[in-house]
Amino acid sequence: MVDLSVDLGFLRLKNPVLAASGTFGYGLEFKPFYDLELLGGFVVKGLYLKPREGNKPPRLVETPSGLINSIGLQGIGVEAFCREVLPELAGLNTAVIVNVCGEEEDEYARVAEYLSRHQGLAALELNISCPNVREGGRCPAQNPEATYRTVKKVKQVTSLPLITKLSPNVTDIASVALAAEEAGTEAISLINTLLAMAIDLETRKPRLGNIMGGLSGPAIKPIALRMVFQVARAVRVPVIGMGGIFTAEDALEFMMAGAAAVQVGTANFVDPDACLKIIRGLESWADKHGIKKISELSGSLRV
Amino acid sequence: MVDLSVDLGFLRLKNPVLAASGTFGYGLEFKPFYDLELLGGFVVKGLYLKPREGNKPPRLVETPSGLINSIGLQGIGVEAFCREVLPELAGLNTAVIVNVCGEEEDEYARVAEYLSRHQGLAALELNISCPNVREGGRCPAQNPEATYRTVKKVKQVTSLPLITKLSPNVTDIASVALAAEEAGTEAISLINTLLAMAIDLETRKPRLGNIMGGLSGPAIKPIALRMVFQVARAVRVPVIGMGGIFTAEDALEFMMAGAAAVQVGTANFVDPDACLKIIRGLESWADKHGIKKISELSGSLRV
Amino acid sequence: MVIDRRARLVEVHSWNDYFLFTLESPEIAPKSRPGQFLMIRVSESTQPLLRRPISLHNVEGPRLQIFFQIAGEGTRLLSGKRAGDRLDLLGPLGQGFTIRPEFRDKEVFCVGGGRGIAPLYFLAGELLRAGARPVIFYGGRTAADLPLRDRLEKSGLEVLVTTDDGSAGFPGLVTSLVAETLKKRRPEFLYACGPDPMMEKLAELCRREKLAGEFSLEAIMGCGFGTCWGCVKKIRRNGQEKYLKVCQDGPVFPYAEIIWQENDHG
Amino acid sequence: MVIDRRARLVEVHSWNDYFLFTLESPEIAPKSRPGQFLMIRVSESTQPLLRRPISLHNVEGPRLQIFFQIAGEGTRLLSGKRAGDRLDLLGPLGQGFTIRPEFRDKEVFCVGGGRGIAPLYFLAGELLRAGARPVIFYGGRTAADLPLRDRLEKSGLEVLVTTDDGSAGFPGLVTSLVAETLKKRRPEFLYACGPDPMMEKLAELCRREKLAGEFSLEAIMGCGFGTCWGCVKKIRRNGQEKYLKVCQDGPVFPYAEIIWQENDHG
Ligand SMILES: Cc1cc2nc3c(=O)[nH]c(=O)nc-3n(C[C@H](O)[C@H](O)[C@H](O)COP(=O)(O)OP(=O)(O)OC[C@H]3O[C@@H](n4cnc5c(N)ncnc54)[C@H](O)[C@@H]3O)c2cc1C
Ligand SMILES: Cc1cc2nc3c(=O)[nH]c(=O)nc-3n(C[C@H](O)[C@H](O)[C@H](O)COP(=O)(O)OP(=O)(O)OC[C@H]3O[C@@H](n4cnc5c(N)ncnc54)[C@H](O)[C@@H]3O)c2cc1C
Ligand SMILES: Cc1cc2nc3c(=O)[nH]c(=O)nc-3n(C[C@H](O)[C@H](O)[C@H](O)COP(=O)(O)O)c2cc1C
Ligand SMILES: Cc1cc2nc3c(=O)[nH]c(=O)nc-3n(C[C@H](O)[C@H](O)[C@H](O)COP(=O)(O)O)c2cc1C
Ligand code: FES
Ligand code: FES
Repeated sequence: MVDLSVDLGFLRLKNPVLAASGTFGYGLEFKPFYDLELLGGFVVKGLYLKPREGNKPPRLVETPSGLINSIGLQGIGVEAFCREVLPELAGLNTAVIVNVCGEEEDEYARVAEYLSRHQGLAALELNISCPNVREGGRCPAQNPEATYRTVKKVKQVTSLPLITKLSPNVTDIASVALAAEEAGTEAISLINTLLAMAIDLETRKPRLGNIMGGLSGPAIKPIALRMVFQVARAVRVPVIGMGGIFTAEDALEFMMAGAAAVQVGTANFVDPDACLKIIRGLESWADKHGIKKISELSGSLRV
Repeated sequence: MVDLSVDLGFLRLKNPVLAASGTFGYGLEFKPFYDLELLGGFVVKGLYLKPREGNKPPRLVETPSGLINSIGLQGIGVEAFCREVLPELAGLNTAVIVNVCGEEEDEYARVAEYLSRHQGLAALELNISCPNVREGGRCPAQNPEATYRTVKKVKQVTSLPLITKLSPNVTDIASVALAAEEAGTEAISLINTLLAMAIDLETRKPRLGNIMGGLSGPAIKPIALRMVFQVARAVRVPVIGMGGIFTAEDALEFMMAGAAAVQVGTANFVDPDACLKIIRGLESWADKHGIKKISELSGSLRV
Repeated sequence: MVIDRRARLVEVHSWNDYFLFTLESPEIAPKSRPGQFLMIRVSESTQPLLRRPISLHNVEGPRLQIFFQIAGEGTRLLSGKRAGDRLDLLGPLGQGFTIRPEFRDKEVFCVGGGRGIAPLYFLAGELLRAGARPVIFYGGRTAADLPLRDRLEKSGLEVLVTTDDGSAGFPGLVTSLVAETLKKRRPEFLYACGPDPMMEKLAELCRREKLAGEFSLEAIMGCGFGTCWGCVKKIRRNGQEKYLKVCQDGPVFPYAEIIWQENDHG
Repeated sequence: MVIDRRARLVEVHSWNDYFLFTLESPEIAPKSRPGQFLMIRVSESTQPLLRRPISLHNVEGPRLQIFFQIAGEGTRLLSGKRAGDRLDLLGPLGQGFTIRPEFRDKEVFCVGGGRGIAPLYFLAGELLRAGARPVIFYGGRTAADLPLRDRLEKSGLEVLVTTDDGSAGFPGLVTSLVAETLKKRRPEFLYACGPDPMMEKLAELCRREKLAGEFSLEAIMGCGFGTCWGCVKKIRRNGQEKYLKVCQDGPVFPYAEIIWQENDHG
């Protein structure tokens, strides 16, 4: 039987499969489907300091093998989260990670600081890459300097390990990853969604209330895989790959490209137990191929 | 009956549908399927000064609703083209456009100059956005300055109208479009393919001989549409939109987002008469919706 | 909330682009209440990607029924399933309709437009069981859009039918017939499911007549079980206007809570 | 080269994951030659996106046959078609096998590995018509991988069968049987279609024996009609090594022209 555990240095995961932020609610939604402790971990939905309304609906549109969303980080805010949700998650024997958001650089730090005062979190994931909250889909991760500054600020106020989540809407993803690394991030996760759009011909209006949104799902997998490959070659910190992972085979591609672990997003909607199926699939693929430790596969691409 | 013609200022098209470069060979390949004069026009495959071998196979891989290619601009070179192919195209009553390539800025100018000495071309399309010929998928269209310089240089040696084709692998597509406009391009076309990758788990090798390639097809349509929307709002020159157009409805989305005309790429492989079907589909949609001139639809999105 | 990957399709009825499926799902059927729905996987490939929300049309023991109209690629794929095929269902989902003890011996109106009739058959059955007297208003564009008319009438229900083109029943919109009827009869409650414009009009009518009621909303759904925040609508609840989830807080809402925004119709 | 969007599927035979389809395509069938192929649309959605290349297995009047094995999603979808369905075909495509007048009364070897047998039935029929004496070598992993054995034998052809596991015919690789046979019999020509490693070995054998021959190559195809440059292989022709298109310049090449590169096997 393969050893599925992976060691990120700052965090040991029982297996390399994490549920991705925004697609796994606060975790509790998935309890009816399986035991959350079977996961490598999960990243809860992005949190700001205060509750947020989110964007005007419609918020979803399906595209060929993809999904555009413009949720806009509707959520309860970090205080309510720590009061109402965290106590239910804190005891779980799996890595619970919070996705940290901010309108501006200071808010990221304040959310991180607030969370650091609580027990039960394995790491923070810095969401500097959401295309749904600023004018024209812009975000700090589109700029190495802004990335550096934000990561640096957050590092100063928290001792929790930091995973910085990158945006694919950039010319040179490796340069942003390097900026985050230089600022002290413990890991890089990528990709967030690709800025996208769809139009309703009858009304001649955008299909999303917010005009643009973020594309996820199998459609973007080949782009995500390329970016993970580029980033893993550029940085020394561990890379967590995601973007269109629906099967164990998809996850293995990301690992071979250089990811130490993966996140599963949109697949959770289609199959609530997608993460579990992927974990089982990794196990059986590894056993069939005589792999002793799954972590051996990371970066094993022959180029 | 709707009037399908569109006026790009420098060029009048009988309808807004062009076949995209690299997916339509030198045009002649499609003669068995329909009369090329029914098209608004077509862009022949990218040409360098000299014949090119192209990249190592495998060169294609299918992905969910998409196709990655790493052809690498295999072709006969501009001299052989002008000698052997152009005479067969020159008399056609449709817009024949050549896709101009270059290893460096000078070569673009030399190819353009060479072509300008010949009759029968409606315009040149400057391919500064191919991800398949340089290390790491880089191209001039990833940089506003390089874009400006290349366009400027080519403008100096040709009096043919110039369409500059942009890359989606950028942080801010509008800034590149503006650079091309400032340098004097007559039109902008977008998008070229998104840099992408796929891995064969059994061999642990990239599925493409060239490691990375360009993603096209329906998977990328939502990203392409967003970029066309952004560029059309930023520039005054006409915009030619493409990326995953398979149906008349797809084409209409691009027009509403701001495209004056569209190009059809990958669809030509699946259905050799895709362009014709799309033209017919535009006609019947317009008639059903009481549209008198198809060009009214350009930029008609209500935001 | 259960995933049943192997619900057997037992029987298929169809009328043009309307389909009635009988499925065997001993895990889901017994838990289901009227107004709840399923998320159904329509394709094994990634296209279309998401499951499709479909109401529970009826439940009997281990069997459940769905009634749907072809609206696009997903429902077209679903319509291609044959008896004996296995379907992948997630359900039952959402908050159903409320049936109050005080409806006993009272008239309640159930208004369905087009495919919106789907959940009302199950609802009417439960209302009968609770001793209430459901009256079904069933509106369609033409007579061909009323495939369930027979089934409803044979169940001993009072069924008032309308068609936009007058090809069957009362000519005109179903809302007009409801308005007419309200001049003569006063129900205890009004349930509705159908296109937004129909429901918006009904809401106005109910407000004017000070009639209580619950409406079932539609929304494009990512997950169907409350995790994506994709299906929200503006709802006025406890004095606050908030985006609530149609899949989890709904799809059934007291109509007075629903904020009808023009942009939500399309 | 014609698009026939409504080729009627007349008959389906199947053996485990091997399928034999008979299709009616009066436009394509009469133009077809052995070694040519079709590009077949397997899905109406965008997934999978591309048509699939499948050889012409046989032609009779307005009818044509294809023989294929399920290899992935596309062929799996294709295998789900039923008699009466319409298929969207593009063809005939590519350069077929050459049959020379001097083969008359001579023995020619036709070597097929696995699904590579598909085009050889059509070829053998034409060879018979041209007065040649085709000998079929048919190799598979196990007896179950030789579904066409009967059909070939019933056509009066000499059929030599091999299986890797020895469950039918000569035990071992088909290339070994060819090598053995060449010790005793000398054909005029050798045709082959099958996995690259098999063909590479055969090429070596033919070179050693100074035997002329043509092999049919596979490649992932974007278009199938010469426009995408996606299907190229390195070919040595007129003293030059060039990337030629398998779809247009092939799929059949004189084996001596083919440059076997290690990286092309996967
Ligand atoms: C809770 C709920 C219960 C439903 N119950 C039934 C039912 O019992 N019977 C039935 O026939 N239909 C029902 N629907 C509607 C059904 O889900 C949609 O018709 C279906 O998802 C369309 O999918 P498609 O792929 O066929 O069409 P698509 O091509 O996806 O869409 C066709 C058109 O329908 C719109 N649309 C897509 N998804 C939805 C959606 N979820 N809600 C509303 N409009 C949508 C699209 O914008 C488009 O205009 C229900 C919807 C909800 C939310
Ligand atoms: C000219 C030609 C004629 C052919 N004739 C036949 C035939 O008569 N009968 C038959 O069963 N098969 C034939 N093939 C092979 C057939 O085209 C592939 O098996 C099929 O395209 C695989 O598609 P899929 O979606 O089922 O599998 P996929 O999931 O696309 O692929 C499954 C596996 O097959 C490989 N593959 C995909 N496409 C091709 C391809 N075009 N060529 C080779 N390998 C591929 C993939 O890399 C993967 O490893 C032919 C191929 C060519 C090029
Ligand atoms: C509905 C939805 C909501 C999301 N919300 C968040 C979020 O709150 N924070 C975040 O960092 N990423 C968010 N994402 C992005 C995902 O975490 C992930 O990066 C992206 O969807 C790509 O992975 P996938 O293709 O597996 O979904 C969201 C994605 C979706 C589809
Ligand atoms: C096989 C292939 C070859 C291509 N070759 C070229 C080329 O030579 N020059 C160019 O500018 N674009 C080339 N492209 C890009 C297309 O012209 C187009 O920009 C892109 O494919 C997006 O459109 P689509 O999704 O409709 O294919 C090529 C695309 C494909 C799929
Ligand atoms: S559909 Fe996902 S929250 Fe309602
Ligand atoms: S498959 Fe397109 S050129 Fe051969």
